[in-house]
Amino acid sequence: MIERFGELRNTALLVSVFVIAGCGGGGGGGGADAGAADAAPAESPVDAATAGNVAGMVTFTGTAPMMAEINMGSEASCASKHSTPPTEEGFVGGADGGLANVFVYVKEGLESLSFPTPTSAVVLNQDGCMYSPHVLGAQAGQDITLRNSDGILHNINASPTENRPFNVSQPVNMDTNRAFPVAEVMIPVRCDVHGWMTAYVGIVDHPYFAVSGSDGSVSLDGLPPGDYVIEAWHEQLGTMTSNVTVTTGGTAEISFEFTEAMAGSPVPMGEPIDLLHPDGHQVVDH
Amino acid sequence: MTTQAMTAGRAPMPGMKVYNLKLGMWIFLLSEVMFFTGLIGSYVILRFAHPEQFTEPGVVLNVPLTAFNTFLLICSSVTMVKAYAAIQQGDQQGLKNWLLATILIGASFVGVQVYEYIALVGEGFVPMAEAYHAVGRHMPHDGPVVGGQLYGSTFYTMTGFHGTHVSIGVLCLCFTYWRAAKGEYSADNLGGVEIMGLYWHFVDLVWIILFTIVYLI
Amino acid sequence: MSTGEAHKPAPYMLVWLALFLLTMAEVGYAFITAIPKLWLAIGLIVMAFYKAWLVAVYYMHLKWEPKRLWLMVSIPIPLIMILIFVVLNEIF
Amino acid sequence: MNWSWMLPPSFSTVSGDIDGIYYVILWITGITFFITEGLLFYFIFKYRHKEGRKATYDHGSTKMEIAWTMIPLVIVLWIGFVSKGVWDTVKVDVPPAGLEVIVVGKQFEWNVTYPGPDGALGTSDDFETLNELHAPEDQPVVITLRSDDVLHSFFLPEMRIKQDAVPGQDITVWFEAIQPGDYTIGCAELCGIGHTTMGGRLIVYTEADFQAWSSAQAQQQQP
Amino acid sequence: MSTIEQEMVHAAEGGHHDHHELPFIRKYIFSTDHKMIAKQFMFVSLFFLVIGGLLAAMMRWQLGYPSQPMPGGMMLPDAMMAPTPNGAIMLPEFYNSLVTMHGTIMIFFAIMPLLVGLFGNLLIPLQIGAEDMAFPRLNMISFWLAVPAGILMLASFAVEGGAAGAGWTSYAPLSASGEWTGVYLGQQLWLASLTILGFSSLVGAVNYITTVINMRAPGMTWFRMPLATWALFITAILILLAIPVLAGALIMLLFDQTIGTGFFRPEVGGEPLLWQHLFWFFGHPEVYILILPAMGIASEVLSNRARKPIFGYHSMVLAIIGIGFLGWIVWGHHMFMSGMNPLLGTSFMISTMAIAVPSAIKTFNWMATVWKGDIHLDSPMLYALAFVSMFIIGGLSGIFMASTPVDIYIHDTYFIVAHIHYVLFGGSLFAIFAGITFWYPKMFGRMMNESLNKLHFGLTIVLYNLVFWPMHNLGLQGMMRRIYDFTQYEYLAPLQPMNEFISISVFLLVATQSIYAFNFFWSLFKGEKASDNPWDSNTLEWTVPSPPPHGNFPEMPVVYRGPYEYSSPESETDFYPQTTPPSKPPVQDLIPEPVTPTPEGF
Repeated sequence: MIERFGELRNTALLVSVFVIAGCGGGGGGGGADAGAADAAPAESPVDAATAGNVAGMVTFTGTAPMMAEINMGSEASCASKHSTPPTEEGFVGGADGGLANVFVYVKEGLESLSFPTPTSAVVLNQDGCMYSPHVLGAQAGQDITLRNSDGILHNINASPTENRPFNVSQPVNMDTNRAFPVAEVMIPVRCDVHGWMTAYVGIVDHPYFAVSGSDGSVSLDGLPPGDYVIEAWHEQLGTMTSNVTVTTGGTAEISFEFTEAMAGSPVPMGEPIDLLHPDGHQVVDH
Repeated sequence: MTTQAMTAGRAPMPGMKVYNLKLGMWIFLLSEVMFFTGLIGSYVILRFAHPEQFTEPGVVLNVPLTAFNTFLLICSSVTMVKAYAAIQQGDQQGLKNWLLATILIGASFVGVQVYEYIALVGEGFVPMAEAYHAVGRHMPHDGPVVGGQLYGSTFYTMTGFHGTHVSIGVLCLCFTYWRAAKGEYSADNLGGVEIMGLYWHFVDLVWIILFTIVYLI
Repeated sequence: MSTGEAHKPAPYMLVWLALFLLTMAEVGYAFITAIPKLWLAIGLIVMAFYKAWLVAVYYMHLKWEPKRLWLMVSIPIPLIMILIFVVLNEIF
Repeated sequence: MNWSWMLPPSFSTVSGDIDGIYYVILWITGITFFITEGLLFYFIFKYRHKEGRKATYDHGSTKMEIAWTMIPLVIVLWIGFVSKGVWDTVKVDVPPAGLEVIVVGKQFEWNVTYPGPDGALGTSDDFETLNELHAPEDQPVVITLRSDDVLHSFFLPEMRIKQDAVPGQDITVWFEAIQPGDYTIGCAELCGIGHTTMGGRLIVYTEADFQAWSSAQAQQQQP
Repeated sequence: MSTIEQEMVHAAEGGHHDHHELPFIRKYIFSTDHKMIAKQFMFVSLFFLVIGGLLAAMMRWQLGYPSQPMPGGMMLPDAMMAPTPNGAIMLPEFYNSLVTMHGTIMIFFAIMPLLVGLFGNLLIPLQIGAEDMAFPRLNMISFWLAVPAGILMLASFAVEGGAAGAGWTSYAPLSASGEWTGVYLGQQLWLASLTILGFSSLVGAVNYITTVINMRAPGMTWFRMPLATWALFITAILILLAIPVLAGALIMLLFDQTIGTGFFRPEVGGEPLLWQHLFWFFGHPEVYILILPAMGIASEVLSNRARKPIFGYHSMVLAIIGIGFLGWIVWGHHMFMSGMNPLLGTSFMISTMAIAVPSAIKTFNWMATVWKGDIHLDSPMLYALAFVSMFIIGGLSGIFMASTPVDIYIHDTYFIVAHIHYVLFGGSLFAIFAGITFWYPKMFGRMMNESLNKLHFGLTIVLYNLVFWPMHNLGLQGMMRRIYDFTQYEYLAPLQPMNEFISISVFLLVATQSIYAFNFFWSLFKGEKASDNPWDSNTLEWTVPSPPPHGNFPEMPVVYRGPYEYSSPESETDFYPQTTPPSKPPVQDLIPEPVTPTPEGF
């Protein structure tokens, strides 16, 4: 549905192109999504002296699902890059119950502030026919460098619902820069040449987001004092939120405890993409 | 070509025994036939392929309203042909009156269709396949969804293109009326009125088929 | 001029009446649930095409046009039938 | 460079007939080609403009036209008649299956599902291979062809098999390999950016080897 | 008095008296003179012909030298090329766009407007003795609809995601969502552009048909019409009935793309095969739209340059009509492998085989026309003869694909690419060269340079065969079409040398065309002045000055005989114009009674 309205933007563009008979062709350049990032003032509105932090753990209780091995037989050059056979990354647990690849970000509490778009780019690397990182955060409008380190044909097919989708290919070692101007959690990214390659990109319009490490630890630094709603997103376990209060210079504790019971809850995304990709993003429960 | 006959003193080959404008309009209508064949044919095929996505008559679509609309279009056809008959007798006033009547009825047809669309969209009967959630006219709004995604797509495409044709027809009618008001037509110069009529009756004809196939079957 | 004064005035109002009545008949017929769907469809299509025929012949003056125009106008009919028939063949 | 008009070797029960028809047509068209082009050039040379020569005033001969209309008609209709037989064997009359598999095309890979030990598809012991179709020789392999996203075309050049995979449709394809070996699977319908990479391997075993392979796979892929 | 009627009178009263008073814009830009519109179509579509050729050359680079840096590739935007240390490599999505746009531009914006837009406009009124089209204003509109369509098509290269990349057939669902191709707006522009172009062709067709039916000069009975006009007439009918079906399909696909209707999207129950049926129901008549006028042109030139009546005029006409009809019942032979009901396959195979009949009639009649002729081997004749011999090859290779079992193997391989190019390039394009060269004096009042044309002909015919003949062999080796890098398949890798050979030939072939382009423009100013009838031709267009005045015929010509009375004993010269009164008084019924004037005006 939302997807459809996204498409309607194309219609608008199409019409505009009609009017100026092609001269507006360049209008395809995502112009419809401008205005998201333009409100950013020059410097960060946050006073570093008073800022506080949020830190904590993301944990999982219960029996972790087994991740199936990926058969890279059809892509020898990639298979050779992995000493041990790679497995799917839908669920990566760490030591003492830590849960990795969880996207944690400030959902509410920063509406009043606006932040400059970082000039540095974040990298989504394709190495050994795997995306690294598997879950990636970026700020709205920030450049995302899609990097092919394999030297074989990959295509990067991003299907957002709020932003303009794209599907580009990289036949050789190369970089391609793309940006999502509108905040959106999460944007699925896949490679159609290698059906197992999937990644998720979270776009928020402030710098307060993080992806939990293999031990499940996560921290958001330099938050202005105030009350926030923090959300944690996992591609198979769904989302959890918790409220925290950040005091001046203090560090607020958060902890997200995902449980087995939440497994299989639908991936919180605008459009169910599994309709066309049954093997795409589902719990592998054996 | 009369004019050429005058200058060259000879007439061209008889051809279709119908003057150019009328012949051209008929030929154009043939292509229109093929256009609507494409649309209606697709509807028929999709409906046969997915009967479950379509409903019994009157469940979702407002048949009484559109029956009235059909009646309107039939009336506009007869007024149009009356206008033509009038100018055949050289009756300028009659031509203008009947044309005006046709314009008004045609416009009201479009109006009714717009009203119908608004009502249908309100019930969730939309062309976007993924967004389709029509529950039927006599059902509570939380009732089960009837019909399927293709229903809206086909319905709006077919009736929409017919509506477009009617609207264009109304505009052309206004133009014809303007020229009639300037008294440019006469008993032996009525080509404009006749081809206008041909187009208008064709649109009526298409609606007769559409109404049956889309609303009643 | 091939139409008009050459013949007795055309029965425009009569045709209009016929069209009106047929429309009423169609609507009524379509809601008789007793009749199997197939017969409903056939009956409705027959009525619809008869109406279309009336419009074409009287309002569009085909009745008074030369035969060769009839010939030309009937060109698309076989094509329509070919297309529909073949593609339906897909489904069954 | 290979300028040959011969077809590369083929290894299925139907490929012989298909190639046969091809060679028949090749002969017919070849002969026609040389005759017509030869005559054309001969005429051009013989009747080129010479001073004082006037062309023959001739509006044609219905007899000759009927002749050179009917002869081609008979020939092509005969070709059509022969073709129908082979076409029916390949596409219409599907023999009882020696092995039943499901092949699903999706951007940009072929997923093959095998029935597993119980010989029935859709049961828990099914197992899969990616971009590889393993089959026994001398057994009709009956494939249910599907597509997940767009049109693909399942192409087995050495088996002379090609069939589009249409999303929303189950299409039955069958072939019977007559010789073990390592063959090609291709995609012959433009299916997007990675169309070119959508190749795979068809591996044909002897009956025994296939049993061994398949039970091994079934073991390996069981939870 | 109505505008159109004024135009009629203006034209009929010999518009040439005052046409120099027309302001520049009315004379050259928004002209309603069919000859000027024909020239406009010619220049625009020749421009698109060049574009299409360059696209093909780029495509061939990728095929000849798979994934090697393309010369000058660095100049192309990043959306098309992948930068590497030693140059830029073509991206697969750009290759798909090239495949799509080469086909689309060549078929819809080059060959079709050249055959129908140029020769239709130029020849129909002149050859039937009319002072202009039936609806000159509509004629102008038809051209000025085609232009924005072309601009939209080219503009799609500039938008994000690039130009359409689903093939010129744009099979759904690949074309129904950008998710599959990476092409979002470009595909929609493609659809929009073709819809507009379709309407343009439609308007033109209405005009042609009306003109031919109603405006033939006295004595120009149906069976005295030149074959070119006959072919264009049948072509117009095909356009009239086929294009609307395409338009409907295009619009439905456009809705699928933009507002999300479900016609061709299987995930909501749409039918991908429905698109193919609608497309090919248009598409096969389209194939004949692209070859029929070429046949007509070739017939004109062959008969004229062989100084001999066309062999079997009536059967030639019947063959044209027959092809026009058969074109409607064979479209399924494009879909043998598509999952269409295989029983349908057989019936479509039979109907397809039946096309051999009219094709055989035409081919053998052409050969019999030059037989015992007095062949003047000047450039139009050379092109026309090349048309015949190349059409023979294309026709014969068609039989392979018509036979369903053989098609299983060669469907969607380079064999079909070879076939379509033997028909479209070897057939249509050579006929276009013949036609342009033949009617150039009539259009511009000057002759094209003969020796340059012969040079161009010689190089083109050789290089052309070096390009497309080996494609048969590639197809037989199983190389599929529309493939970005065939070396990905090891069984195709050995074909690289042959592909390289083809690519080099293509580059030379494209370069060769500059000879014709130069000759074309050079002759505009420097070519020798042409007489009214440089080819000693019989048909009406040669009875008027070159170039003909506005209004064509100072007074309406009267036709006494068929168009191909060459070397007739009744005439002392070896030609016998249609308008020359017979030595003995004409049979009365050949000249029609003047019909009573019918009401005119709008």
